[in-house]
Amino acid sequence: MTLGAPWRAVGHLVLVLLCLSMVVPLLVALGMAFKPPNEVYSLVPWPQAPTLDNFRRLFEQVPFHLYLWNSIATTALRVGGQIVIAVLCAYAFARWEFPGREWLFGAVLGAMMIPHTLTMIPIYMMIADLKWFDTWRALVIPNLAMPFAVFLLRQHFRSFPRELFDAAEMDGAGHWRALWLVVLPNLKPVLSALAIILFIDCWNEYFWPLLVTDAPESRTVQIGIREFLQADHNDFGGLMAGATLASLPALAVFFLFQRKVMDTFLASGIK
Amino acid sequence: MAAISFRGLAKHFGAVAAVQDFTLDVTDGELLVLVGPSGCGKTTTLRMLAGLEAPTAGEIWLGEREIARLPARERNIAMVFQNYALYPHMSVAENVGFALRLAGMKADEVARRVLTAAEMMGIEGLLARLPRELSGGQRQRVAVCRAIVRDPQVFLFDEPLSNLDAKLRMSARAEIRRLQQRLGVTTVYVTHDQVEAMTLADRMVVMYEGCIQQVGRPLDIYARPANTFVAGFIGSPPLNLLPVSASGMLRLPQPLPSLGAEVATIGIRPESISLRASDLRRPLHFTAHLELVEALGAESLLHLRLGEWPLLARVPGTVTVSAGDELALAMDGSSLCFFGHDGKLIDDTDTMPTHRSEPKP
Amino acid sequence: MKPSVSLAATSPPLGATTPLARRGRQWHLAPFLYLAPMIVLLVVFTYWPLLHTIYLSFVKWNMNPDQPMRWVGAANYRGIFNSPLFDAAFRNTLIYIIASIPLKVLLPIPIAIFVWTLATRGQMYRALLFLPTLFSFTVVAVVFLWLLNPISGHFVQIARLFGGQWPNVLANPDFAIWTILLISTWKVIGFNTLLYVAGLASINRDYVEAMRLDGASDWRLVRHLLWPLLTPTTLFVLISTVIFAIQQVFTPIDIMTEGGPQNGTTNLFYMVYQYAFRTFNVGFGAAGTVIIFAFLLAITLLKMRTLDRHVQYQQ
Amino acid sequence: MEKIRTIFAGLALALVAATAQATTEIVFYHYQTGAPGKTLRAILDDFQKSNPDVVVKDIYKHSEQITGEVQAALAARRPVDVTTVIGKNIVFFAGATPAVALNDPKNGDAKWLDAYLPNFLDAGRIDGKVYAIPHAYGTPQLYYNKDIFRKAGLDADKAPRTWDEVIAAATQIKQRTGMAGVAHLHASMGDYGTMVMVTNAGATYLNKAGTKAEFDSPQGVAVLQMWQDMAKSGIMPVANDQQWGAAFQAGQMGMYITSSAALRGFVDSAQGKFDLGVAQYPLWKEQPRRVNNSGAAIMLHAPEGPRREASLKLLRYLSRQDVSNRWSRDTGYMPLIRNPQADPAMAKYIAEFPLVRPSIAQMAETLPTATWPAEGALEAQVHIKNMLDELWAAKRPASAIVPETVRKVNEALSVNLKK
Repeated sequence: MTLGAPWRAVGHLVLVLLCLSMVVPLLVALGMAFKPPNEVYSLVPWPQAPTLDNFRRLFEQVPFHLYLWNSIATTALRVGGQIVIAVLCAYAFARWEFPGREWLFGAVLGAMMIPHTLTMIPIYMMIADLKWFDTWRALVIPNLAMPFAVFLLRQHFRSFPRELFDAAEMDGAGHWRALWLVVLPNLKPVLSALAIILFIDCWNEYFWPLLVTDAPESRTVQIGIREFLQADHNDFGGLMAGATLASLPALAVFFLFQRKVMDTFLASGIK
Repeated sequence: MAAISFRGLAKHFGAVAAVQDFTLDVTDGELLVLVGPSGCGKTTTLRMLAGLEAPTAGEIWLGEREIARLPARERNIAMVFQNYALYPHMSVAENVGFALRLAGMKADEVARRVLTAAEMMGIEGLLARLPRELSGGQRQRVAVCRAIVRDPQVFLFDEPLSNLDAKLRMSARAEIRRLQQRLGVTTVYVTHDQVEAMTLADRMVVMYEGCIQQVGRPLDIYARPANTFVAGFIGSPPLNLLPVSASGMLRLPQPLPSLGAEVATIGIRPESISLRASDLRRPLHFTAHLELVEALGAESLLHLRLGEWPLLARVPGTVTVSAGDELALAMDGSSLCFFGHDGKLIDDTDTMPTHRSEPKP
Repeated sequence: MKPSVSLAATSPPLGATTPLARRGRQWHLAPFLYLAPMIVLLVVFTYWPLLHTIYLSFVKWNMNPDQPMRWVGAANYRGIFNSPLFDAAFRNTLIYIIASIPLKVLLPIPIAIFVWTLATRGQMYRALLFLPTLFSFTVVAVVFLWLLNPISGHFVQIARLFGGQWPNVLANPDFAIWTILLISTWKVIGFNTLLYVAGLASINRDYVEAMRLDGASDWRLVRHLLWPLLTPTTLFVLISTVIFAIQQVFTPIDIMTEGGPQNGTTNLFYMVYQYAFRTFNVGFGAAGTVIIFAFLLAITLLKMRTLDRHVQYQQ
Repeated sequence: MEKIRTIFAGLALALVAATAQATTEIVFYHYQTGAPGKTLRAILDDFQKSNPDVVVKDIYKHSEQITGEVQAALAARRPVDVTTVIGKNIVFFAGATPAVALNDPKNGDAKWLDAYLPNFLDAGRIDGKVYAIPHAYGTPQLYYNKDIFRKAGLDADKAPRTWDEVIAAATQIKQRTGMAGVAHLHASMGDYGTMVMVTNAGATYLNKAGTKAEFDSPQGVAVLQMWQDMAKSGIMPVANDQQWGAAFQAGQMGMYITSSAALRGFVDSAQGKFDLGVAQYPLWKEQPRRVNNSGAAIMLHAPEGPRREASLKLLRYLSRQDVSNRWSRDTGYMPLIRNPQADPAMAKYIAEFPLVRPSIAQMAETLPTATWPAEGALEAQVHIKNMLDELWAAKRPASAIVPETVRKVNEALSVNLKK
């Protein structure tokens, strides 16, 4: 599909402006990461006397490498688990009629309406009973159920061509192999988008990790960053340096999956 | 290879009966066509045979196995889908070999069989392509190839030609027929296109509203439609159906001789009507008003009006008439069909005052 | 009209039907096995805590394990409803939700379609639009606090350079909520665009070409091909936007306005957070959580009702 | 025989090892990070060196979250021994958590508490019982940009002493340079800022029980009217603490009144950019200065037994003058022990770092933070925050806004009186 030239011009103009509005604030943040303390508050977005001090402080003041490792490992475990569990669940809802289906789906959707931040205290007490503090388990397991991922996937499973399910079944694939060999390979764009969403969500989480981790050895990047934003002791240079470093893995994941999304996007043959 | 036997098969979707009391035997190696308008239950029947739909009641025997409750993969049946259902993310070779791979066959064996099947379908040059890189006709061949590579007991075709253009459809039709004859695999083929059904079938099953209307060899059905539905569905153009009150205008003997039941509807083959001048052998004469002529070259379709009833006649293309004419027509009494008030064929024409031609084979 | 071939030797008795109940057990169990992990996790980590929370909403307890919980009935709910924050929080919650629909649900659609028409060449746009999503909202809020600083902020300085004025948006109770809304839109727009692009990715471009050849206008293409195919994604984005609209603005509210000026930016979620984590009124916090749950459930059910019908129709 | 002897020897060794291992672990919740975090750990390490039977496990929680985290930990019955508690929550914590009264005879001789400046210690005293000792305390003071002063034609070496002088200087800055003149922190929910303002003017912010606001007195209304005028005349652009702090550190604002704890950061950001001046909190109409401390205290939650013993040992250690002064020097928090300059290290530090002098001088004039009761506090603080917003919007005078706010605050707090 190609738009007419005037519309294309308008589209490009709007998008360029929009992208600028995205990039400028982030450049301000990036510039701050390289500024010495006496420049942090200056209006000029780039540093006059660039320094890596903020990054050095990041690793000196907090064990940032440990935080990074914990974040990467728990995020990978969590996102992987979330996707698998949500895929299984959405597949069941999309594929079968069974007694109580609507009711169960309502229960899964309903769980989306419960803000986790506000039910943290009971979960925290559960973690205390389980003695899971300072473990990856505490960071991963309570957050494995992602109702909204089920919702997203069900929408796509439902619009998945029925014939392909049937063909797979005729070819001798049971529901299990049909899922992994036929359905999922064709939903790569959605799965990639979902992976990005879940990654970002997990990577940026702050309250829960702070609540269930006591030792630096089990803490995550966001805690490390927020330590620089503290009443009376704001260290914006350190904050921005941390934010910059913390967004690098996210950036990598995005571009990795972006490729995936793109490949399937061009190769698309369904529908 | 195997024979199939349906016993009292039924499928209900909620309160709606999609298929009712479907009982039928299919012989080994036969090509059976299920034909009927959309929603008649033919596809549901096929899907139950495939194992994609669980029957509400009844049994399906494949050879000596009762398979109605077996999962699809344990039935050894292959199917070609209407939209081909090729896996978009797999190459042609992977698509064709998928079932074999799932069955745990070794890779080189899979490759060998895929190649053999592809050669049979003439698509060996396409094996590395993805489905989206194929034309409609090529996709259809791949779909058939995927079915034959498994060497199944039964082939199922679900309107496999409906997405092709008319020309391609004809050649594909012939090819499927040849292939089936060569492989000799019992085949059930679903279509809504009666021409396709007629040309392909060893036997065909006409379905309507979930019930079998008639089963038989195509020409038998054509000649003796079991009821007004079949009569109106089969043939191109189909049988003219006129109420018995038109018999006067047709100059039929008054009253109609007793046929063992009271006649409600009279069926007239369009090709059994001819211009009186050109065919004096036909004993029944009447006149009708010509409203429209459709000249198809070898033949012409005459849209006639007989009093208040429309009537279609098929005559050789050499006939020269023009709309508005009042035509004197002749027809052969032996080709008339009579249907009772229940719509069923009154299967006795001996009393008609005419010589009878031998039933066509 | 009898079948021409008889299979008398092997054929089963006519009319022998098998009741449905004989269908294999595993057939029935499979969906539940697939559902099990999700359901178990939700029961343990969402619904049980919710029940606990509902219980806490009827008691007075300060989290001191040595002090008994005192049953106070609906007193906590009365307290919340009478709170000076409630009216403003409720009104703002509606604003956050309603205004989010054009900004976060609809706006990304034309962007996604435009980017989609560019195919690979749109990649740069998508990457740039997505950048804000990668940064934690804390950092984003801090940066915007800087940009909007009425004394030394970039906006005010640039306006001054051109002899103009920059309104002190965060100090104005009418503007502040829109500022927060725009910032949260800024944060998620790329994200939602990506979702739509993923939805569009499943559209076969051949169809588009075919429609083109049929002489369909851009508008018809969008209306009759793209939009119907986007409805499942739209429904998803809509529901999740509605549900997360008030949680999502938590960080900017907390860092930029603390709910002010004059309660102009607070919402139910922030109010409940303040009760539960700032003044440790467990009962009020729990009651507020239950209210939010009921509120979201109500609008979602309402939306689902009308929209599901619409989507079905479209499909 | 040989074997048995070896076994016995081994057992004996194990026994010795076991007694040596009989240490007590105590858990210390705090929100110190960065340089103050390092200092805290160093002090704890030194304490462990002199008390090898005690291990202090320090747990960092963010200053915004620490109160909730400690509550949650207590509710989940996790070990909590020593906790850092934000000043305004002391009363709430004393009532709602199993906090230990430090001067309870059960906890031994309470003389060590007398080392603290009595006005600081009072912040933790409820009905004669001391529940909290001063820890990370700050006092509000005036920071000013000497370069801007000079540019505006003001004497950069003579900081404004009273509010009248502050307003005059700010007006002159605004007129001569076009820059923002002055701002006064409001802190979370406007609570602390309002408290300091009205208390210094001679009004009572909250009564001692924390159940009644009383700043609708003439002094209270007058000083809040001044705050409104600051916004109205444009010498104080309406913003929040973060923005004012950023503007001041960017060299765009003449004066900023905020906590002494911000000194280190301001010195760093002024480095090579502008000349930073520090002065005491401005006087109101020549009345004696009365400002409330900001920051956090330490409370004791350890259960009776070895953990309580060990925790008390730690608290006593922290109250030693040299330790307290080291804490102050390395973090920028106020020195908390009487007569800090008697310590030569402290005297030297003050001599070498003149900017710290105003806060030292102001120590004696610092009052305990007003603390909020358990219920109605959020509603009351919301009313106060809304009052500030409305004052600065300047649609009605303070005389209309303040009494109305006080009435609403008291209505919200009245739940505490019914009991």
